[in-house]
Amino acid sequence: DEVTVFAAAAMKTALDRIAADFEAETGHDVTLVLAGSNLLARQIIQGAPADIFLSASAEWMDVVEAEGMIVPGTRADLLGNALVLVSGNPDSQPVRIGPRLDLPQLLDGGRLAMALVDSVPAGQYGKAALTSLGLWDGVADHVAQADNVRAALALVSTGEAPLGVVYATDAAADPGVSVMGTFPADSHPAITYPVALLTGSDDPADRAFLDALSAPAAQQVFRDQGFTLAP
Amino acid sequence: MSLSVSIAHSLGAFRLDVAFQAPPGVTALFGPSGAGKTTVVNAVAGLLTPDAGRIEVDGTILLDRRAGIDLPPHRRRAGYVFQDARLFPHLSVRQNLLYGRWFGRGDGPGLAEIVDLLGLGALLSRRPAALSGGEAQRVALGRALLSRPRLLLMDEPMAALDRARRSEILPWFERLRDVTRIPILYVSHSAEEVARLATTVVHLDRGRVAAQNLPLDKAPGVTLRATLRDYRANVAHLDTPAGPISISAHAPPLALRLRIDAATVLVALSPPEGLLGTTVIPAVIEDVRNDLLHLRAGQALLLARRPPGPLPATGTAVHAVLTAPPRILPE
Amino acid sequence: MSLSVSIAHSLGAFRLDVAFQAPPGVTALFGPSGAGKTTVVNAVAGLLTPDAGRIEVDGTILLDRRAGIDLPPHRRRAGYVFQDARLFPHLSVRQNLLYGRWFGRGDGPGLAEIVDLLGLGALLSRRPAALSGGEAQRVALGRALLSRPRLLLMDEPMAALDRARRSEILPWFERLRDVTRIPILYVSHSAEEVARLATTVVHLDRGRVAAQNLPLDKAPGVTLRATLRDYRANVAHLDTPAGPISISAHAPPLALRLRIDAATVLVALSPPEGLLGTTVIPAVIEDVRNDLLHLRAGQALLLARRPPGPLPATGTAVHAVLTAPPRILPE
Amino acid sequence: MPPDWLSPEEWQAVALSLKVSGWAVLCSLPLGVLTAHALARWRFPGRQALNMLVHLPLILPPVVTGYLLLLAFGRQGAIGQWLEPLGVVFAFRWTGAALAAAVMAFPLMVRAIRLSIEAVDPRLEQAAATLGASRPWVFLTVTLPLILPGVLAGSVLAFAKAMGEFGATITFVSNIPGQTQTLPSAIYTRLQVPGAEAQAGRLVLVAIGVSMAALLLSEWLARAAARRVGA
Amino acid sequence: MPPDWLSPEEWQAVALSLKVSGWAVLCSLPLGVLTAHALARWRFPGRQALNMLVHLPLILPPVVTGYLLLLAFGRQGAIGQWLEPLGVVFAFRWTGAALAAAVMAFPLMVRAIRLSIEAVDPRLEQAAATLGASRPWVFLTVTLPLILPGVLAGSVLAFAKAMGEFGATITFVSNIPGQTQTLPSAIYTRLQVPGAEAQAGRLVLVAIGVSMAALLLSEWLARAAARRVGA
Ligand SMILES: Nc1ncnc2c1ncn2[C@@H]1O[C@H](COP(=O)(O)OP(=O)(O)OP(=O)(O)O)[C@@H](O)[C@H]1O
Ligand SMILES: Nc1ncnc2c1ncn2[C@@H]1O[C@H](COP(=O)(O)OP(=O)(O)OP(=O)(O)O)[C@@H](O)[C@H]1O
Ligand code: MOO
Ligand SMILES: [Mg+2]
Ligand SMILES: [Mg+2]
Repeated sequence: DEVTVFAAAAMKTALDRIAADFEAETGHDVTLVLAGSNLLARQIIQGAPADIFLSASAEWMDVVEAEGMIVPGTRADLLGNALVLVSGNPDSQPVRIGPRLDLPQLLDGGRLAMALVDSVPAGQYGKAALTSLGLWDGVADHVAQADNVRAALALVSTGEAPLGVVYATDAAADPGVSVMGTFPADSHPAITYPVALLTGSDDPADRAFLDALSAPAAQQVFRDQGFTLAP
Repeated sequence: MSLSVSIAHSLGAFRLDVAFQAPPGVTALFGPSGAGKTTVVNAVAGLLTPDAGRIEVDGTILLDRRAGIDLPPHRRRAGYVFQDARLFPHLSVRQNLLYGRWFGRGDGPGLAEIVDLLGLGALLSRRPAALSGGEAQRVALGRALLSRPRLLLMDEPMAALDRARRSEILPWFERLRDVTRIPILYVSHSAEEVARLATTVVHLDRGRVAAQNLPLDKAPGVTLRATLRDYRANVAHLDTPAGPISISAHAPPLALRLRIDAATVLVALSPPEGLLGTTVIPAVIEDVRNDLLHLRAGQALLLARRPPGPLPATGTAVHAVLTAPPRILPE
Repeated sequence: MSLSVSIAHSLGAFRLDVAFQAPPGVTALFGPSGAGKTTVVNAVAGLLTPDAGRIEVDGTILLDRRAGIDLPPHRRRAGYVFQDARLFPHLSVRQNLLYGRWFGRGDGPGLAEIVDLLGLGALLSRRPAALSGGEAQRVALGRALLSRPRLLLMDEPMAALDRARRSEILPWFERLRDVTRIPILYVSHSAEEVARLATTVVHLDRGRVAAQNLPLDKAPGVTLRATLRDYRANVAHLDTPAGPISISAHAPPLALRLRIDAATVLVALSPPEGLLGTTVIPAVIEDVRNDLLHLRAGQALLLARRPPGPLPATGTAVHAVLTAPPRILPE
Repeated sequence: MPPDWLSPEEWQAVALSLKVSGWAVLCSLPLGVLTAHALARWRFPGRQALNMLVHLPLILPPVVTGYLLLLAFGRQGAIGQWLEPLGVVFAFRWTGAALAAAVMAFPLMVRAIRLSIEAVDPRLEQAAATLGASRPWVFLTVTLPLILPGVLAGSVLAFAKAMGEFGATITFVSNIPGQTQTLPSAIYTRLQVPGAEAQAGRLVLVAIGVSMAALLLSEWLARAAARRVGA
Repeated sequence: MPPDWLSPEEWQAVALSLKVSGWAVLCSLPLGVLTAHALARWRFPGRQALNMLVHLPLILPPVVTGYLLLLAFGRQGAIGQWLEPLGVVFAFRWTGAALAAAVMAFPLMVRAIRLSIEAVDPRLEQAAATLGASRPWVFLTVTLPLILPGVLAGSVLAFAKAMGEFGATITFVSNIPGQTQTLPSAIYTRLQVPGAEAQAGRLVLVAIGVSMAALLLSEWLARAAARRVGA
């Protein structure tokens, strides 16, 4: 049987592996459709042939749920993530991220790369964290907003921006940047990756893959990529 | 078949306002550069819709502004040879020639005949860009003829042709005129061409018809009506208001107008004798105007060029010597 | 100043291989459609690089394939009047006329003079699209003349002009030829134009020079050398190999060649008397060929058209009557 | 190029992009020629509105165009709901990708063709009319052959654009491997996860190669057409 | 249109887009004309390579173009590092947005101009040469005036594309309100969050309005130029 998974693009590496294992085990076919969560959510609402939605933001899962397109009781927070401060300079010293962090001095006139702070989840979390730490006002004018985390990361790894705020998972995978510190988990709303089965997709294969996503083997793959497991 | 044109049109400061009838045969549009000849021809072809007027060919109304009739060009069946050749650059000479055939009906000359007449044999597979100016114009001529039009429009079709080619094509036009009897509107600057071809001459000047059916060319001369008295041994003996005139002809001429150019008339004080191939007509000097002698001969007036040197007084009896046979004009 | 051309070039199956010298004055390129006239002119202008050859104007080498010299068109200073007018559509008539001035050096006629000569006054602010065929050609003519060239190339410059305009412009060309002494290469189909203008005639046929400096036009006739014996009261008395001939002239003619067209020669058996404005020359019928009578007159040969009717035997003494004054050709 | 240079999924994306772009160009060409002719030669009310409509996909951010397509041609869309009973479905199908590519490429195609039409000497069309050709015949036998270089230029521009089109496509038909994952979507997906840049680079090379071939072919055809006219 | 119909930040985005697109077109126009002329009329080795290079931004997904721009013109980029000491900085500046827009619009501009050049009758250029005009003069006094409609068409196409360009711009210079946040970035941002569609719609209308004005202006200018030639 076919399982079509609409998933946030950043999860590609992990999902590729999990899907391959699942196919080998069950003989089902898994199709991974990867794009921005907002885009996928809108398409699901417009009738896209998706069985499972794995979103990088609770907000967009809420929208899908509000449209009544989620099989009740199947939504769960699958994963979590952490927010880190990265630098393009390999020799940069680790810092403690807290209210006393002198970000402007670290930036030294450069830009702080983030995802879009009002619309893309990673940016929203980052802004929330900086705000709660009282750092936002000091850097607001120096933020360069990319349209997604990867683009923000690219700004740092190409040396365009000295520092960036990105997910731990992305930072870990990019050899061009080094992590200077992790934002305290309580400085921003919990970063969650909700998953749900979509209405009209209630066949056994779909449920099997949904279950496989939270099976220990899959969890190990996610952990290898730097995700935390949802509480 | 005949063509009747009556149109008015404004182009910038230029005002065209002409009306004329073109009987079967060749109607020459004659006049100085900028007189409006091309504009008239365009209106007949339907490429220009005049501000007002009416155009009719042989009972078919092509245009009647008042009645709201304006036949599109492709339904007028007017074969048009343009002042510039306007060949289709993407088609070979052969395809250009046959273009009108895709749409044309009716009878007409065949490709082989036209190719032969216009000497296009070696050019058939060429593109227009590889033709000389005269070659291009000949192809344009052939293309129009092959489209089997019910009306031919020719805007200086032979200006780019050399004399040899012209004199080859002229007789063929004459035949076309006499055989097919489709009206031909012919713009030309060559008095010779017009004299030979035209049944009717419409003189245009600054957008008006200055004269119609008047002397054929700007070269001075007169036209006489003539009646055939006798035809023997290839010589036609004609009676004219100026007296009897004999001309050689391959067949008894049916046409009954003679054109005598002033340039072909000499004036002799005594009857000249032994002048081979001339016709001598007794006359009286009536006037000298514009370098021309006006001679009264019988009931007719003849014109001769003013000779250099002193002239006899008006009233002197002289002899008009026609140094070339008069041309026969179609009626 | 003079022009020397010697080029070979292939265009498809057409092979051009010509060499000629053009002395100061007007060199007419004469020949049937497709003979290669435009190709030669293009090569001189630099618009076409011939496969081989050499072109030189007055000591300046424009082209020498062997030496690798090929002056670009804009450095040849060859004023070119094209077979098609090729006016710049985005410029007004005035701007077209003055175009060459932006680059031209040297002296030459002024705008006012050219506008006047060519009757362009009313057209100056028009766009080329609003001109008639003849008007456009006149502007092209003016544009080339105003570019102050050291060499004029004219490809049928007057084909689109009416007779009146032509005869207005011709004398001006004559003056241009006589006054400026820049070489003019002149392509024309009009024997009359060529006869009047040309210093040298180069006959082209199928890509070769068929003849140079030979009789000026296809109209049969002869050319006689003449010497001025006397000039009085606007009449020039000339000695020619055919005997004395008098012609009227506004000034003592310097040129010493006379052109006598066969069409202007009548044959009389007895000396005609009282024929006003004619010249009578005693002659002997020598031959009848191609509808032409060959007449021996003094040491010269004259040609006359064969009159209709029976002819006297060859050897008969007759009188050649020149019905029009011979034309004076420039030497 | 060894076949395992790209994964089967990637080869699929290449093949799909070729199919999508090819059909997009082929199907929109007649409409493009007609529109260009109308804009160049006809005078009718609403001409400027049509002109605007044609240019719209150029002006709008591609995502907006994609979203509008989704709203119009989605299964629940204003037009889509009427087409679905007829068996014509665009949403989340390769046909939709072709539609998106065609729409995005349309302004380029129309402009190129329109410029060519405006350059055709109307006196040649007049000559054809006097020889008996009605308007459609004049167009077919004179105008069309003379604008061939422009039609070619328009087609190759449109093809190149279709090969590169991403924003509208992923928004309209999502990013379903084997069905709607075109070459640009595949490249995008690989750019979203760390470490896949090399893979993305390979796909970029393939994209360049394909379009280069199309470009060379069109130049060659245009030259052949010009030779036919010029000599 | 009341001034509070859009927020000040949005008005800024509109103004910035106009500035960016205007400069992008103005500055790339001379190079566009030159390139078009070279492609249309010159024969030189590497002509096809140049042709390909010009088309590249069309073929590549915009994100890739943006990334390549970053690598080339970034502060540490291959070209950027040489320009920085000269005071020419693109990164995070509106100039960078203009560069991205110019690059993305370049193929459209060049194609339109090239088609016009190819339609110019070379016999007119020959006539100019015989009247003493050297190659550059022929170009300036004959070719250029005759291709004005094509230059206009190319400019308006390029302007429209620049107004709509998003992917390459945000990747290259990111999204800094007031400095690099163009209209499409603003629209994109608003499409990322649920419920801001109305706001995005308003911005879309502004984008359409601006481009419509540009389009009408160009049509009017082209008609004026044609009138000059035609009558
Ligand atoms: N590209 C070409 N390929 C083959 N033949 C060509 C090409 N261009 C010209 N020709 C031939 O070259 C010959 C010379 O052409 P050219 O234009 O010089 O003639 P022309 O003497 O000026 O004739 P016209 O009086 O008709 O203008 C013609 O026979 C023509 O058919
Ligand atoms: N668009 C226009 N605006 C103003 N005047 C025009 C326009 N088009 C043509 N004319 C004028 O109309 C007159 C008639 O032009 P037309 O082409 O009919 O002349 P023609 O008799 O064919 O001359 P030619 O023998 O030189 O070809 C000319 O004086 C010309 O200047
Ligand atoms: O118009 Mo785009 O920027 O290729 O999706
Ligand atoms: Mg005319
Ligand atoms: Mg010629």
